[in-house]
Amino acid sequence: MATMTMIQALNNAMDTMLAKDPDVLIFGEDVGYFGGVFRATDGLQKKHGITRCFDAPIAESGIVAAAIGMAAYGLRPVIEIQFADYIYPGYDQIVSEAARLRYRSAGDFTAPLTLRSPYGGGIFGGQTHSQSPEALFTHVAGLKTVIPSNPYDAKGLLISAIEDDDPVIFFEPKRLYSGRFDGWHEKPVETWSAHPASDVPEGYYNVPLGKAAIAREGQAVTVLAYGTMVHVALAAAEFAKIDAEVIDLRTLVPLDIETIVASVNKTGRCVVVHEATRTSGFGAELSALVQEHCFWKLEAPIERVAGWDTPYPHAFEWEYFPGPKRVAAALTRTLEA
Amino acid sequence: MATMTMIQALNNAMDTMLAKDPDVLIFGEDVGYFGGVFRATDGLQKKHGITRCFDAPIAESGIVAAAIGMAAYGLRPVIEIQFADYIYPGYDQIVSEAARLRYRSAGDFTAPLTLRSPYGGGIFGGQTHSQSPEALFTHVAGLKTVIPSNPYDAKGLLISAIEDDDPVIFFEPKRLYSGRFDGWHEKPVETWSAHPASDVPEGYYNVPLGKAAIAREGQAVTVLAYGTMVHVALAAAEFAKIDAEVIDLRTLVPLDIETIVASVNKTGRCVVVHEATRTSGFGAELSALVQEHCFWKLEAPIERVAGWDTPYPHAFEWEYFPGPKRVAAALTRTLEA
Amino acid sequence: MKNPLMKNATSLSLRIPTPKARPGDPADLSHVNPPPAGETPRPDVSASAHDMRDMAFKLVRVLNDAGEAVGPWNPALDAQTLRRGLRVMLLTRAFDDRMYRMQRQGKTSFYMKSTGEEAIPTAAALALEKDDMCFTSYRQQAILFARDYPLVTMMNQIYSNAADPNRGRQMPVHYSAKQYGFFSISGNLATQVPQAVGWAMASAYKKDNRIACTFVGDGATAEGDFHQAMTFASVYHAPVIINVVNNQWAISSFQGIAGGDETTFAARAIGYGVPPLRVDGNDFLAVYGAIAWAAERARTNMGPTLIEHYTYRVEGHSTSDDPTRYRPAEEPRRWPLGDPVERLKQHLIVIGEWSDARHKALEKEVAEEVKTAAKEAEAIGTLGQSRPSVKEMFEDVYKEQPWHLRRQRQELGT
Amino acid sequence: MKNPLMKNATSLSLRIPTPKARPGDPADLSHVNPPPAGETPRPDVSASAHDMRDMAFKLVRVLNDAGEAVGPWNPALDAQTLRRGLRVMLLTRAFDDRMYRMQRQGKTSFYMKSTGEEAIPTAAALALEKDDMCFTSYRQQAILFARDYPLVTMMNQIYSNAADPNRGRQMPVHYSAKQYGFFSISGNLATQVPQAVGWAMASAYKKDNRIACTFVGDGATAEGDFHQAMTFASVYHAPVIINVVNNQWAISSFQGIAGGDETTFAARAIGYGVPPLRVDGNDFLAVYGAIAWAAERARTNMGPTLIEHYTYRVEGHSTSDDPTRYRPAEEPRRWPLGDPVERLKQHLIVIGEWSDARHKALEKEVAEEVKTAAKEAEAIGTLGQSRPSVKEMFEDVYKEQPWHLRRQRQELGT
Ligand SMILES: Cc1ncc(C[n+]2csc(CCOP(=O)(O)OP(=O)(O)O)c2C)c(N)n1
Ligand SMILES: Cc1ncc(C[n+]2csc(CCOP(=O)(O)OP(=O)(O)O)c2C)c(N)n1
Ligand SMILES: [Mg+2]
Ligand SMILES: [Mg+2]
Repeated sequence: MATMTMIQALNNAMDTMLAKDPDVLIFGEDVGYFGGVFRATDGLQKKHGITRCFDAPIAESGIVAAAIGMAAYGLRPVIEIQFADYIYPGYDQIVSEAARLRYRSAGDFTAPLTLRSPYGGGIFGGQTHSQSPEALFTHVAGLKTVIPSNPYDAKGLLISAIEDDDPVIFFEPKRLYSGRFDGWHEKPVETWSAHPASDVPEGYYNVPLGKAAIAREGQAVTVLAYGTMVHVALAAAEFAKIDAEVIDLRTLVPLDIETIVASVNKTGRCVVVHEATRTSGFGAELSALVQEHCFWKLEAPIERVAGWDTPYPHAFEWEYFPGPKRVAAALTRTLEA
Repeated sequence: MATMTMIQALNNAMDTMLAKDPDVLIFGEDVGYFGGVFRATDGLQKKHGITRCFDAPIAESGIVAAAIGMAAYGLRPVIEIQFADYIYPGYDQIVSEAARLRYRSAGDFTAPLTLRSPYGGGIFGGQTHSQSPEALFTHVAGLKTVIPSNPYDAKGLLISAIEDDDPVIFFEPKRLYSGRFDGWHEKPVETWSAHPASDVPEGYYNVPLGKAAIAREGQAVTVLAYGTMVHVALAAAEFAKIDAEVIDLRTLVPLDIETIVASVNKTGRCVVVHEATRTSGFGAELSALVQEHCFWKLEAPIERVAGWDTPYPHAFEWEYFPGPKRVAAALTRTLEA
Repeated sequence: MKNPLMKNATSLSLRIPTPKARPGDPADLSHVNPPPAGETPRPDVSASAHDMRDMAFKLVRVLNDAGEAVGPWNPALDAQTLRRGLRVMLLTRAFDDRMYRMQRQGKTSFYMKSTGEEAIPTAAALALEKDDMCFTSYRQQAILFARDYPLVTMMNQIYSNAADPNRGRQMPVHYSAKQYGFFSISGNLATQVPQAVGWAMASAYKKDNRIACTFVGDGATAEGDFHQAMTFASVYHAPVIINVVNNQWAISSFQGIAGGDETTFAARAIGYGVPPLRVDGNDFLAVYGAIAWAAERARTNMGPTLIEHYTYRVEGHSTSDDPTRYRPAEEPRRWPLGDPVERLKQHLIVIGEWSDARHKALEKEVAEEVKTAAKEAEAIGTLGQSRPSVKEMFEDVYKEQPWHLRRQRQELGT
Repeated sequence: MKNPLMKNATSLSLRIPTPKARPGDPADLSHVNPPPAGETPRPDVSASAHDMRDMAFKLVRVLNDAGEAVGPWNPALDAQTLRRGLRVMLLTRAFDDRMYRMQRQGKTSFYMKSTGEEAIPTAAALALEKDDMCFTSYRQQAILFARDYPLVTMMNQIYSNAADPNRGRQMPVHYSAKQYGFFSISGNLATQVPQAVGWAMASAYKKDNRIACTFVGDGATAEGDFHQAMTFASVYHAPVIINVVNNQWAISSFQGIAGGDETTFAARAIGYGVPPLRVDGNDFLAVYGAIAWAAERARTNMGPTLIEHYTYRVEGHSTSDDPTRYRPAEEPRRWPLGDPVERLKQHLIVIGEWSDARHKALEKEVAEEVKTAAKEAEAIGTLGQSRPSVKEMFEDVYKEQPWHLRRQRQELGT
C-alpha cells in the first residue's frame, strides 16, 4: 500500500500494466519523454522503453485510428487525448470505427483500446480545457464510458479498462488529479492523503467496470454523480444537512442500474448531478431511467443539477460549475416537494 | 401552390433562397452537376450558376470549415453532408467552431450556416446509411437542431434555417423524401400528394424555428415525435385505437416546451418516440424535461420507444425500426399503467 | 513591391473545377498522356524518398501496346502466376456481373462492381504474402478471390443470409476475413488508411514481419484520415503500402474535385518524405512490380510507400447511380489505358502461354464457378429470404451483453 | 522478384523519432544548415506550382551575417517601414514580457509568448492590406500591434475584466478583432486553417479583393484540418496564404513528431499543386518578401501559397510548462538563425538608419507604452477583480436567448 494522488494512481496503473502485459503500449501528444501535460505518464518511457510510451503527432483522429489498427492486430493500446475538449477530431474514428468494429465484423476484428482523457472544469481552462463530453459517448453503442472519482478506483478501473476487450472511454476528472476538490473553491483543497481511497496497492488489482459504489449511505434522497461531482454531492449533503445517499456511478455505460433502482426505491427521491451542459447530458438518461424504473416510488420530481447550456466561460468558472450550494438547493427542493 | 414531395419541397426552398439572397450558396459532395445523391439540389447549379451550387471534396470537416469561413465573411452557406452517418469527420468543426464562434468572440464573428443531411433508416442502408445522430447535436450549446416531417414544413423550416443567424443542423428524414412512410413497411407507401402538407407555395414563406405542431389532437396520451416517427406515431394511434395527441416537435433545440407541457398536463401520460439509439438519445432529454415540468400530473411512467442500443443492422431493418406496433404497445402500456 | 493600385485593379473570382466533358459532349481524355511502357526508371528499393520525388510525375508501365513486357519494372513473372492473375480478374468480373444482376433482381439491396480496376487488387494480392493484412475500400474484392476466399461466403454476406459471416449486420460487399488477411470493410471512407498504419506499427512493435497494405479512392484522399495515415506512416516509418486508386471518379465528382487537376495523387507522398510511385493501374505487371517494390521496402524496415494507381471506373459507382447522368456514356470505352484483362490476356498470348480458346474456356469456367456458388448461396437464401437469428442483432455490440441490451432483446421478444 | 527467404530474414522494428538532444545533452543544432542569404532564386509571381517545387527545399533569406539585405527576395523597403517593423516587434516583446510576469503574479490564469518568432506576424501584417483577414494561432499577437489594435483592449481580454471584448468567455490571448482583420482565435488547433480558406473562397465568390492569411504551428499541421485546408485551397484556387510556423517545438514534442525529420513542411504544398516557399522566419525582410509574393499571387487570382517559416520557439510553450524539462536549456541561445529583433536592428544600423541609442530609446518607449496600457487595464481590473456581468455568461450562445437559457439564468439568480 502506498498513498497516492489520483494522477499517481493512474500513472501506477499504466506502469503496472506495461510491466504485466507486453501488448500494452501508450501513446499520445507529449506523453513520451515529457510524461504528459498532467504528468500521467511521467517516467514510463524511461522505465519501459521508447516503443512502449511515446509521443504522437497532434492528430487526435490519427491517434485513435492507429490505436484501432494496433488493437485489431492484437495489442492493447492506451491512448491519451490531451484534453477531452480535443477529442472531437477523433470522434469519427471512435464512433464509426472503434465502437462498431466487433459488431460489423461479427467478432472477426475487435478494438480493445483504452482512451484516457482529462475532463471537467475548475482550473480556469475556459471553454477549451474544461468540457465534459461524456454524453457524446454514452449515446454510442459499442463504447464503454468510465469515470473514476478517487485514486483507488482510478487505478483499479483503468486496469479493468485496459484489460477489457471492448473500447473504453476513460475520462479523468482533472480537478481531482492532485487533491480531493469538493466544489468549495474558496477553501483549501483537501489532500488525497487525508482520504482512505488514497491507499492504493502498488501491484495489480482491478475494480470491475459496470459497478457503482455507494459513496455515502443515506435515506432521504438519492444523488447520482460521478467524477468530481461525487465530492461536490457529499459536500452538498453535509452543507444542507441532508441524509442523502450518494451513488458514485464509476461506469456510465454499462450502467449499474440495480444499485440505482434499489436506492431510489428506498429514498423515493433523486437528484442527478453532472458538470456537462444540461440539455441532452447524461443526466437526462439517468432521469429518464429512474422514472421508468421507479415511477411509482417517486415522491418528488427528479432534479438535474448540471453545467449551464453555454460553453464553459473563463471568467465565470464558479458560476458555471455546479457547486455544493446549487446541489444543496436541489436536495432541499427535492425534499420539500 | 404546387404539390410537392419532401425532396421537391427542399429543392424548392433552396431554389427560392438562391434567387432571393445572393449571399446564399450551396456545396457538398455530389450536389453540383449531379444534384446530390438524393436529388435535393437537382437543377440548382444549372439554374443559378456553378459558383452558387457546387461539388466539394470528400471531406466533411473541410466542408463545414469552409462554410464557417464563408459565414464569418458574411455569406449564408448551405452545406450538404451526404448521409448523417458521415457527419462525424466534421464534428469538431461543428461543435468546437460553428457552435461557439458567436459566444467566444462575443458576436464579433458569427456562423450563420445551415447543414443539411439525410438521416434515419428504413432504406436498407445498414449501419452507415441509417443513423439518427440528433442527440449529438442537441447536447451542444450554440447549435439549433431542426427535423421536418412533411413537405410544407420542410420548405418553410429550411428557409428559416437559412435565414437564421445561428448555425442550424437540419436533418431530413430520408425515408420521407418521396412518400409519407408511416412504418407499415409491408404496405405500399402513401404518396405525398395524398397529404395536405404536400400543398407547398412556390414562393417564399417560412415556418418559424422553435415551434412544435400538433399533428393529431387527442386526450389520452401525448406522443412526442419528429421526422418519420410523427407518421409512425399517427399510425400507431390509429392501430391501437387510442386518442393520442401527437406532437411534431419540428425543432429540437430550441424546444417548444410550452406546447409539450400543455399537452402532457392535459393527458397525464407521455410516450417519446425516436429512431436513434435509446441510451442518451434525445428522448432521454424529453423524458427528463416532461417529468420535471409535469411530475404532479403524470399518471404513468413516460415511455421511450427508440432504436435499440446497437448499430443499425442491415438484415434486421424492421426489427430495429421502432414501427407502429412497438409504439402502439407503448401507448397501450402507458394507458394501462 | 506592394503596388497600391493593384488592390483595386483586380477583383477575385471563385474557380470551380469542371471535367472536360459532360453528358452530351464527346468524351475528352486528351489530358491522359501515358508515357511509353518501359520508360520510367526503377529506383533501388533503398532509394531515398527525396531522390524519388520525380516518380510522382511519371507512370510505371510494363505492358506495351504490342502486349510485350518491357523495361525495368517488369517483374518477370512465370506464366503460371500470370495465368493465375488473369483467372482472378476474370473471376472477379464474373462475380461482379452476377451479383450486380442479383441486385437488379431484388435479391439484395446493393452492389458495387470493380470493373476495369481488377488488376490493382489482383496483382497486389499476388505480390504480397498471404498473411499481410489488407485494409481496403469496397472495390478490392479481387484480393479475396486471389486468396481463395470462398465465393459462397462472399455471397452469403451480400445476401445477409443465415450463413452471412457478418451476421446480417453490414450492407453488401462489406467483407471481413481476418484469416485471409482482409480487414473488415467500413462504410466510412478512408478510415481504414490510418488503421492500416496502426496495424503496421503494431507489427513492427512486435518484431513481426507482416506488413499492411491499404487502398483508398481518389475522392476519399480528401478526408483527414488520409493525411493522418501519411503523417503517422512517415513519422514512425510504418511498414505499410498506401494505395490510392485513382479511377477518375468519386460517384459523380471527377478527380479534379479531389485536387487531381492540380497535381498527381502520388505527389502527396512528397510532402511527407514518403516515396511515391505512380502506376498504370490497368497494367497487371506494372502494379505487381510496384507493389513488390514497396513490399520489399516495407518488409526490410525502410518504411511506407504511396502508390497512385491510375485507372478508370468503368461502371457506375454502385447499383444506386447511373453514370450517364454525369459523364459521357462512351468515356469508359475511350479510356486510353485499355482494359486490364484484355492487356494481360494479350501479353500471355504474345509470350505463347495463352490462346483465345483457352481464354473463352476460362471465362466459362469462372462463370460456372460463380454460378455454382450462387446456387449454393441462394439455397441458403437471398436478402429477406433467410437471415441470422434476430437475437444476433443484440450480440457483438460488446463482448458480453450488458443488461440493457438483454432487456431490449426481451422487449423485442427474441 | 519475391524472395521467399526474405520474409524470415528480417524482423521489423518500430521507429520512434527523437530529437538530437535532451536536457543534460549539449544542444545539437547541426541539422540546421541555412544557405547563404541571397542565394535562393525568386520565381515570378505567376510561376507554375509545378516549376516551383524545389523552393520547398531551399530557404529564402535576405539579411546576411553582416546585416545587409541581399538577393532577389529583398523587398527593398524604405527605412520607415523597417523601423515600423522593429517597433512592432519590440512592442510585442515588451507586451509578452509584461503579461508573462502578470500571469506569474496571479493577475491572470495563462499567457503565451511569441519570443523569437515576432518577425513572422509583424512582416506579414505590414506586407498585407489592413483589411485582409488573418486567421491565426495564439502566437501571432504581433499582427494586432502592427495594426494598431489598442494594447489596453488586449490586456482587458487577458484579464477577462469588465472591458474584455470577449466578455470573459475565452482564456487569455484568444483575441478577436474583426475590424482589424483578425479572426477570433480558437483554442482548438488548426481549425482556423480551412476556415481561412472558406473566407477566401467567399471573398472570391463576392468578387472582393481581400485575401486571407492563416498561420498554423509545425505540430498542428498534423491535424486533418491542415489537409482539408490545402485540398480546398488547391481545388478552388482560394486567395489565401497558408503559413506554417515551424518553431521546432510543439509543447514538448520536437518537430520530428510532426514529420519534420522526413522532409520540410513547405514540401506539403507539392502534394496539392500549391506553390511552396520556405523562409528564414527570423529574417524580417525575407518574411516580408515571401508574404508580399504570395499576397500578390492570391490577389491576382492565382490562388494559394504555402509558406513554411523556419524559426525557433525561444520560450516555453506557455506559462504552463518549463522547457528545460524536455530540451537543453541553452538550445534557444544556440539557434543558428539568430534573433529577429537583433537582425533587423543590425540591418537598420548598417544602412545608417538606426543606432544603439535610438534602439535603447525605442525599447524604453515601448516598455512605457505597455506599462501605461497595463495601468489602464489594471485599473479596470485583473482576473477575478473585475469582470463582465454574470448574466453575460448566458448571452451570445444564440443571437436570441432561448427559454431554457433564460430559465437557467434565472436559476442562477442573475
Ligand atoms: C465519410 C464518408 N463520406 C461520404 C461517403 C459517401 N460516399 C461513398 S463512396 C463515395 C465516393 C468515393 O469515391 P472514391 O474515393 O474515388 O472511391 P471510388 O468509389 O471511386 O472507388 C462517397 C462520397 C462515405 N461513404 N463516407
Ligand atoms: C485539437 C487540439 N489538440 C491539442 C491541443 C493542445 N495543444 C495546445 S498547443 C499544442 C502544441 C502546438 O504546437 P505547434 O502547432 O507547433 O504550435 P506552437 O505552440 O509551437 O506555436 C497542443 C498539443 C489543442 N489546443 N487542440
Ligand atoms: Mg474514385
Ligand atoms: Mg511549434
